[in-house]
Amino acid sequence: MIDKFRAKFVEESMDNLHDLEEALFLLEKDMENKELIERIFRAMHSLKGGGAMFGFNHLSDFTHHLETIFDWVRNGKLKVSTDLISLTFSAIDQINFLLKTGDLSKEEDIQNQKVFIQRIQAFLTVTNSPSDAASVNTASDQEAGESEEKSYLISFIPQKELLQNGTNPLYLLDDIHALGDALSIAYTHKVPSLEVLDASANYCIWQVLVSTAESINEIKDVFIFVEDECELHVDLIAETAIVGQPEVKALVSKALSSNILLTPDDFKKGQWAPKSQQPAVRDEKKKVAVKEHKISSMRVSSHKIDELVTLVSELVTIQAQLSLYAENNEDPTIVSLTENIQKLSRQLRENAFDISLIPLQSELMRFQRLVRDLSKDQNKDIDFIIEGGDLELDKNIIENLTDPLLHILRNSIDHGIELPDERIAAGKAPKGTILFKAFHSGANVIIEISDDGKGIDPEVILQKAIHKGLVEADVQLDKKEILDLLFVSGFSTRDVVSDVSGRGVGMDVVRRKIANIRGEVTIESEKGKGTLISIRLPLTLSIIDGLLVAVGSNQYVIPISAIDKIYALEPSQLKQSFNNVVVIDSEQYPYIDLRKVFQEEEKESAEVIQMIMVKAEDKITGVIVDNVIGEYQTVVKPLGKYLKKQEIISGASIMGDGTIAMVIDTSRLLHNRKLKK
Amino acid sequence: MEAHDITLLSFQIQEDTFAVDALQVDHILEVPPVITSVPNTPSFMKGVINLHGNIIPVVDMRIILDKKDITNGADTSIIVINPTDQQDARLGVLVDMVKEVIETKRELLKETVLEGKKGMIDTFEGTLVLNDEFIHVIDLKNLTEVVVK
Amino acid sequence: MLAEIKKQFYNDTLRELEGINGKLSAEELPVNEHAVIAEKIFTISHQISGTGPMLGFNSSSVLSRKLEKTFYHIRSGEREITPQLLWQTKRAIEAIIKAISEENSQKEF
Amino acid sequence: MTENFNIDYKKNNGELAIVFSGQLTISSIKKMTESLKANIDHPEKVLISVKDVENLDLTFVQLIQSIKNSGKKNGYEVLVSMKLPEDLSSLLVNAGFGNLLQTKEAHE
Repeated sequence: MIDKFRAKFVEESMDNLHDLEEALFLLEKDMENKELIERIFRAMHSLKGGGAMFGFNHLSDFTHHLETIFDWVRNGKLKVSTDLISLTFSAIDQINFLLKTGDLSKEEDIQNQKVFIQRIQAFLTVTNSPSDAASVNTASDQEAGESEEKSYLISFIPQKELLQNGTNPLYLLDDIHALGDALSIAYTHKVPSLEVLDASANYCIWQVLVSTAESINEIKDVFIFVEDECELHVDLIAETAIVGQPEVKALVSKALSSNILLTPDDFKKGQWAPKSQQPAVRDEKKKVAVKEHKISSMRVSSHKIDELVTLVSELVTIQAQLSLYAENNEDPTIVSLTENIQKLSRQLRENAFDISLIPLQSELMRFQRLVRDLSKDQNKDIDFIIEGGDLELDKNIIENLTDPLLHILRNSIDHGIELPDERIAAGKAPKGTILFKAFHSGANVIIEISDDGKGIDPEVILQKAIHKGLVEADVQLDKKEILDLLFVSGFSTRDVVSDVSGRGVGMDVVRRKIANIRGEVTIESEKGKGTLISIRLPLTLSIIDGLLVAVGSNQYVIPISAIDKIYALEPSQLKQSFNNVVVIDSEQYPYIDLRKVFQEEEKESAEVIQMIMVKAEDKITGVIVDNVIGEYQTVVKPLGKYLKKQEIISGASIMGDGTIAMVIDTSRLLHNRKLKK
Repeated sequence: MEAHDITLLSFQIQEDTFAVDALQVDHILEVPPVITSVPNTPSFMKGVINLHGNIIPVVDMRIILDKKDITNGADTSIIVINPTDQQDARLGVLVDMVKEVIETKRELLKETVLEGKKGMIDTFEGTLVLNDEFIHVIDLKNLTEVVVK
Repeated sequence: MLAEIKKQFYNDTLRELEGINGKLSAEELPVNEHAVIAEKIFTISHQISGTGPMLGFNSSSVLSRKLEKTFYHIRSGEREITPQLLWQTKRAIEAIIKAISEENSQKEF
Repeated sequence: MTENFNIDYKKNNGELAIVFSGQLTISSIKKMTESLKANIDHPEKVLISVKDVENLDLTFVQLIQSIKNSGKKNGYEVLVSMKLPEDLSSLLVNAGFGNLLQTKEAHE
């Protein structure tokens, strides 16, 4: 049971961390923003509290120190600095670690945390002169108490029946005074004369001014058991403690003598908090928005969504079987029913896939974080612009996309954007720009990462490739082909693998990972001007429009998105070909015979040869199949872990009649062919 | 309830009897008319089948155990095992005949001493002697490792 | 017979209420006890508002209905326990104790 | 049944002195009200003093206020002096009835 709560706590805290990071980013741009500071303080506060409650003692201890820091900040004892923001960023990493690990057991971890806490504490001492460091704490606490106080006007208008059933309103008013400095105004003008007095009825109305650090809810809770018997308003009237100030006293006595209740507006003109109304109103609105948000969306485990998508996929498969049966039986009732089911299942499918889409936004924070940290480390000044962050993608795609994207960004910062001096010397603005852009393009999503850095010199790449023996010294390559060499396994533009982008992953891995999610990467670059890396992705992984073809005794699906054209060739055209290159419409195309790739027996002379022109990595290659059966929209199923090594096949589809067709990964197919050559 | 009770599913491969942990068996299937072959795979990988909309690879246990003269008969079956309880870890194992479910105790398993080569299988969990018959209990972890290799 | 049941109800309820009141009087109730006490308060207030009117405890049942409602929301997670809420709960329970005692003695006369 | 509150009336030249003590709460407020209705009979001045109080609640505060309001209506002055234990007087101040206590200071 408690484990369940713990898990929930961790999950929610992870969300909070996300929020926290966002707030930090914003704070970095606007270091005086009180609202953000408060948000960060609150986040630390709830991590501390929750941590203690759910047995994350080290987390609780750790966040306690951060909470103190931000308590100082919000009370003006400490100024937000870049250092402080950096420290907090790394603290977020530590919190993340603590949430994942729970309490630390390794001596090393415990030591690390100790050191970290000392770093945090250093902030509290460095900024204050050492002589009064000891007294600072208590003094600041006191001041903190005062400055975080806000003032409220409580209007408590009970019904006559209030006093029945044992309620004693005097206690409630007394309880308000326990929250902070308070001043009660009792309006007794409604008490009738003795002759008509109903002695056990309530005739009084109260207004209470209170300056307290407690929340509005805490105040409302005082009246929780009388809420049915009264009208209650609690309004924020000032961001500071105002009870006791002469202006307030004047207002109160005026109200008492006139028997006219005070309104929040009466306090607007006060000198104590000229701007207090604005934030208060905004706060309320925000709360409302949050509440609405809670109702309009809910958290569902990704497991359940996977399950839903699987079930829907199965339904689509079964529905295809049904359609086949209906076609064969020619029963009009069944045919029309089948059509309806087909319509419904298509809608259901679209719906289910829509649910499994999540906005790219969820990962962007990590990117921002990376750009920020790296540019700081390398003394580079970079403007990171994100466009289209609200674009939605299949969650499996997003999961697999993060690492490659991080790597590309690292490259941009590490190798692309120059130091400010270099940029000025090159006639550019000292501040570099990295643009992250995501947008739809047909059934695909395109993500582009471009920078205005120094670009890639094709000559350097070529020399490097020759040096490494990746290409022949006398090879003739155009610029595009040279840039493509970056994706060849084992290529790196720097001899010393930097700490930054050289974390074991090169562009070859990027391309492979993107290919795993049926995406494609291309690179363009202009020396001295910048680099553009473009990633083309399918919208979803689990369904594709495919061309069903036969090779040997098996059926295969080739994704339509990869197909350029289909040709029916005379066998003689192939006979004239040389080195697996065929000439069609006076263009030369390399080609692959799937029979050979799949080690099927040589086919006896066919009358026509079906050649499917497949494009991958901007090249077109012919693929020879036995037969083209037709277009199908199919659900792609994984082959499971035992067939992982089967690179050319990316999955399988179940056809309407229950048979299985294998889905060909065209970019792998072409890639493998290149290697063999 | 005693902790050492085990349940085994025994099956026949030619003259030998083997068994697997019954708790890791998902289904027992007749051999479907078509097992879709997957190109460029080892000979023991018979292909994939469609089990309730999921793709399950099927291996021929007889080839893995290096048997000769393999024929499919009316009793040939596929035992679908799921050693890790994950969807993508299910594996169909083609055997000559499924025999019975045996309730026994782990203590009764003896160290397997097999004369001659047993194909690609390196280790067995043990051997149970039941009515003068040797039942070799297959180590599914080892089996899946062989298949992934 | 009814008097007997009433007496039983009064004694049980009072003991229960005073037990809770004692807990709530503690300087600060540990957070991990919140769920337990919330459950207790809900149960007892549910009992009073359900059985009370039948046995003539009218005033106390009105009060306990408020507690019941509030703690129903707390149990279902719609409302949080705050120190102030516990404090007002204590006030309410004291009022119930007072009311139920008065109602009990009234009937004896 | 003995009452747990006490009200004393003393008339002196149209000046009515009323002394309250004991349990001045809702449970006996009706009886107090009846008693007052019967005993306040066109006085020129009413002096209320409250002392030896065991307990006091809003109903009593309202009762005092009601006498004051009656006075306004019927043309007699009402002066109140209260001698309360500290917890009760702070309760009254916190509930906004400090004026009832202040009258006492002004008066004495």
